[in-house]
Amino acid sequence: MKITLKIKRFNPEVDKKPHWESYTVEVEPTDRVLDALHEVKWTQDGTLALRRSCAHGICGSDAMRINGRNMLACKALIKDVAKDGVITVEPILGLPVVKDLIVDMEPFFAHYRAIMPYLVNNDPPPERERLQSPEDRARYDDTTKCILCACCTTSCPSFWARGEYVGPAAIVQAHRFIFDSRDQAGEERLRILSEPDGVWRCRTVFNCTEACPRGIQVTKAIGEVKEALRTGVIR
Amino acid sequence: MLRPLIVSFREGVAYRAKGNLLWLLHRISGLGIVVFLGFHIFGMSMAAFNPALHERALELYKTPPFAIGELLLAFLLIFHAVNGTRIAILELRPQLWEKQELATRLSLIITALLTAPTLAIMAYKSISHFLAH
Amino acid sequence: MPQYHQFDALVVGAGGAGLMAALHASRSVKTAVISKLYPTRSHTGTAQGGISAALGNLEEDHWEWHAYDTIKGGDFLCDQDAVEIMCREAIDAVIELEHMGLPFDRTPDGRIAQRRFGGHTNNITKKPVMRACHAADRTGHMILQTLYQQCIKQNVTFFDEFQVVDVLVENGACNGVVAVELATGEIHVFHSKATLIATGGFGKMWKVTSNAHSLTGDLPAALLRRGLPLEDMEFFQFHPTGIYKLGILLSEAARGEGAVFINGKGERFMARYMPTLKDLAPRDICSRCIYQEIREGRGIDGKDYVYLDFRPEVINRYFEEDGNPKRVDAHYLEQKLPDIIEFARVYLGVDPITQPVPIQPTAHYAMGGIPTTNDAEVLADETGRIVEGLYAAGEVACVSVHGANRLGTNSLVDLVVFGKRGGIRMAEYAKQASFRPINRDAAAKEGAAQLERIRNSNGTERPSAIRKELQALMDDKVGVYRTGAGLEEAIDHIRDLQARYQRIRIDDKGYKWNTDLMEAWELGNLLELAEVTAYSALWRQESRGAHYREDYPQRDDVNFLKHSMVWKNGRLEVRSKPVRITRYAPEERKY
Amino acid sequence: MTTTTLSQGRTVRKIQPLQGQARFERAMWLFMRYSGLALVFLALSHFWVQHLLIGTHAITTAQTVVFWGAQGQPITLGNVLFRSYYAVMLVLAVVHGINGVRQVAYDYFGHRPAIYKGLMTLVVAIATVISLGGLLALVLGAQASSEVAIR
Ligand SMILES: Cc1cc2nc3c(=O)[nH]c(=O)nc-3n(C[C@H](O)[C@H](O)[C@H](O)COP(=O)(O)OP(=O)(O)OC[C@H]3O[C@@H](n4cnc5c(N)ncnc54)[C@H](O)[C@@H]3O)c2cc1C
Ligand code: HEM
Ligand code: SF4
Ligand code: F3S
Ligand code: FES
Repeated sequence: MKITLKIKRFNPEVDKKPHWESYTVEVEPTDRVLDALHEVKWTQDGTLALRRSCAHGICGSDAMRINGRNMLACKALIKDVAKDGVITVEPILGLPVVKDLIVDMEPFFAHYRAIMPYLVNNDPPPERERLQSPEDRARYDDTTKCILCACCTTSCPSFWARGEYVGPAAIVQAHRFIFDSRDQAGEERLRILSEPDGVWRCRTVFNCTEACPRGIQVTKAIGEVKEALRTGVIR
Repeated sequence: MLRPLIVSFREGVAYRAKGNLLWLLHRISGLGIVVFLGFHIFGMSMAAFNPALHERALELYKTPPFAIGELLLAFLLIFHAVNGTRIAILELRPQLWEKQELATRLSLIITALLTAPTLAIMAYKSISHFLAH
Repeated sequence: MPQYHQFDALVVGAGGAGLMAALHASRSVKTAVISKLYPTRSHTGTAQGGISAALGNLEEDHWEWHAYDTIKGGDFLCDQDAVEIMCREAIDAVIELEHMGLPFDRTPDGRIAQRRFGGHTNNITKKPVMRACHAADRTGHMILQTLYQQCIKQNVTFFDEFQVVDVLVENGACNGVVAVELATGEIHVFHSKATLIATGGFGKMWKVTSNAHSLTGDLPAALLRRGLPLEDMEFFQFHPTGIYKLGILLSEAARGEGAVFINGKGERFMARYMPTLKDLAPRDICSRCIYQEIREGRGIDGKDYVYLDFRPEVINRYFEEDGNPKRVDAHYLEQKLPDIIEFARVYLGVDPITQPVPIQPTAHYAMGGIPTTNDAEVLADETGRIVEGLYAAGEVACVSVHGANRLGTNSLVDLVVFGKRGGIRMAEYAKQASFRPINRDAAAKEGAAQLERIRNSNGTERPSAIRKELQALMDDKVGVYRTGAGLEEAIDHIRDLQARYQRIRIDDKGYKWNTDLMEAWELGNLLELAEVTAYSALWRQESRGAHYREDYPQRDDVNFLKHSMVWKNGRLEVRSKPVRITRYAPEERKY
Repeated sequence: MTTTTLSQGRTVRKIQPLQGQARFERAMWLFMRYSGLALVFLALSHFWVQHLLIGTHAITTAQTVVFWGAQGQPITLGNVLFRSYYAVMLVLAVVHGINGVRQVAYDYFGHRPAIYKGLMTLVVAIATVISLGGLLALVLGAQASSEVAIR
């Protein structure tokens, strides 16, 4: 089928402002939007810049706004998004656009690093594995799936309003450790997250949950962190 | 400096999800009510401190533009109350987080159900007032 | 002006191997990691099924069994001392990962959960053994995340989205690399005492592949240009279960949990070929059996694919037939294989819980690569001479622990074991060595020249067209089945493509985030590696592991129980290197 | 952090109470939810009584003064309850509103501390004056009230 891709383009070496450009490409309905973008890049306009790697929704490179909402281009099928044969593609919102669909991810990763995204356990490690019950393991399973694609954070109006807000992705990562029974720094992470730019800036908007390509219950995870802060108990 | 404002109002509104529109409306309604409340308390307290001023304010309230503003206020207040209740309940009752779609739909329905008769009665009262004078 | 950096140790590539090396090296020397992708985007994150170690958490197991399985799986081309190191150290490596926080699935008593995987057996009963430690079907994701987390904790220095275009190898020693900063297009010279290459696979020369767009073999090609050899390039694994047409991998873990292959006649055909291991036979064998079925007209509807069936009722029926007491249900499968079930749903619109999934073999893993010692030191030739200050680990390296065919889960083991050994070794070296002088400007100029040539090339050929042609050619002629005539044709065709590559033209002449340019440059690397792959395949006149020659269908231990090493100095040259054998004598490979 | 293990294999841990700004943010967050829930009843009932039962057009200054005025009115239970109802609503709504404005201002001007602080000082000052006036009117009434009532 023939579709039209409307892409928001910006070349820092030429343009002052972003502008829209349209391309018509021949694709299969079951193709990914990423395939369509490649078709443009490889046969019509090589200057189109985007990040991508795995092409099946695992590496988290190609978050972008497709028809006005955040998705991974490699996980959005043409047949699901092409309305009247038109697909609009824009960079994700709230991070500085560097070129075309590429944004500067550094502020996003700075928030990630800020919440101590690593296991802290100061006891001397045992000879074999640390034991963990399947129930304790299941407690934080959902948030281990995060691929740091930024779909969630850049769909959050609270983040658009204030880029210093740590954002849902960082909270998801914090959740992964706070509720890991092997970890000992949950309290410190919770303290960081209770600062003005922490979890309290989450307005329970749910855009993040809708945007997460990994199906993580992001708002729920944030809510659980708030609950731990509210009740003083990590459970 | 205004970039965050621009992003959340111009581009954010275009973001295709329900949540951010509700957020924006909740924010606008909250601020709207704050502004109204300021004038309202001030005006009412004038009944005690400066009745003449209070009387002038009441006259003003009875003009058509204010009647329309009042309708808007009613909607904003009801929306803010219902939506705020949804947020508060969801956040205080973790078990319900998975039911957010339903909660959103319910709160919109309740808002509509409460707003419709309220606006109707208020509009009726205003119109009959204007007809009588 | 190029930018200049100096580090004792440099790691190129931030996948499992690179991060493991960086973690260990940075404990004692000043270390930096350079990666063209943001580290968590590395392809290690896509690894699904598991990482094997003879922990024996669920049933009896020994690292010696693991070693034997690996060697047999590799069709006796593995260097056995290296395999023994790997399988022995795998146990500690997995425990180390757990201590770093890796969220493995757990047994009811809280230990690391393990599952079956192709080719991993109890050496006494010959039955599949539970050896693959896993975190659902996202083991690689968890390894990558965990290692990156630890790097953050340890404050390792990262140069993210810097693409290495040249390795400074001179007079038998390596002094660092030249990289381009993708965001600006600026050239950076990294001067180091020790450099470790961990840039992963290069499967993008095939069309149907499980490999990422970024796996283009930049560094092996750079070494080739610098006059260094590559080992065992003819051995490239085709994984039997790629999603039909797309090549996206459905992990062997599916079969570990009981899934079976079904042909057009509804038969579980693997039982016919491999009566003991059946569907859990090693990958090379399964891939060939699938093609055999297809050739004999038993593909689904006579087409070029078969089914992977993991509907619970089907699994349970065959469990019962095999006398396995285990039973599964939909919930259990969703728990154990959530991601691959989702892949089938998203990309095929097929729900594996209620429908069989169309699959076809997919180009998956490079057994060959940069030849190294057991301490990840890069070899300069077949005699064991090493390149001073240069190391390699992970998929890009060839130790060789995988021989002619890698067993499932053994790559992740390889990454962490040899990544760690390499990291420690390079740090030891860097501590006592001093910086060798380099000519920064010349180095930068040479690196930049490669890119400038492409930027300014004013031909008519589109790189994408050449890439497409290469990929189709490789699928066709250098795939699961190979013939001498086909390989010769392939080499001619690749050389033709290389000639056309000299006349390309790109659209983007800019500097900032010029992905057009970088893709074109990467294509050059793929062309070099494709040529080398086809050439070594032509040289090896036998069938062994993943390399199957229809004109030489037998394994030939007399003439070919040896590794190939290819050089490209002007023209291609193959030499050979003996296989190191310790205690497992080559025998016929039956399952 | 103290650790206890529950019987179903789940680990539960207690954390130390928060301090400083973190503690304040948590308190305000909780206050917004609880005051909001209270305001649903207070504000909506007030609104409906005033606008639906009475109607804006029926309100006169005289009535208001009679309604609110302190002098010349008996101190009855009803009177006290009704005044408390308004006092509580007024305090909750004003604090809720100010904190709401604080959050909005912080979102957009948080990265400009000078503007943010200036803005908040202004808002708090205005709100304090107005609501103190409101409370005063509510609790004390005023001299003028009886005169108007008589007229
Ligand atoms: C779909 C799939 C599933 C798999 N499942 C399993 C499994 O279950 N068990 C198992 O054991 N193995 C599995 N494997 C194999 C295994 O995952 C890989 O072999 C392994 O992850 C490779 O890791 P690596 O560290 O060597 O390289 P990668 O993880 O591929 O990392 C390569 C790194 O090099 C960098 N790089 C590349 N080129 C350059 C350059 N020019 N300049 C700078 N940086 C560069 C990249 O940015 C990246 O950081 C699977 C593979 C695939 C594709
Ligand atoms: C009627 C019942 C009310 C309920 C249930 C309610 C509920 C809430 C809740 C839960 C919030 C927090 C939202 C968040 O942090 O995301 C909020 C915010 C707010 N409320 Fe209310 N509220 C009510 C009445 C009022 C009144 C009367 C005012 C005016 C004085 C008001 C002004 C605000 C403001 C300004 C905000 C901040 C908006 C923002 O941060 O975007 N609310 N309300
Ligand atoms: S939580 Fe989901 S959307 Fe957010 S970064 Fe992680 S994977 Fe992406
Ligand atoms: S969209 Fe934002 S406001 Fe909270 S629920 Fe998600 S983080
Ligand atoms: S390309 Fe990897 S997530 Fe889309």
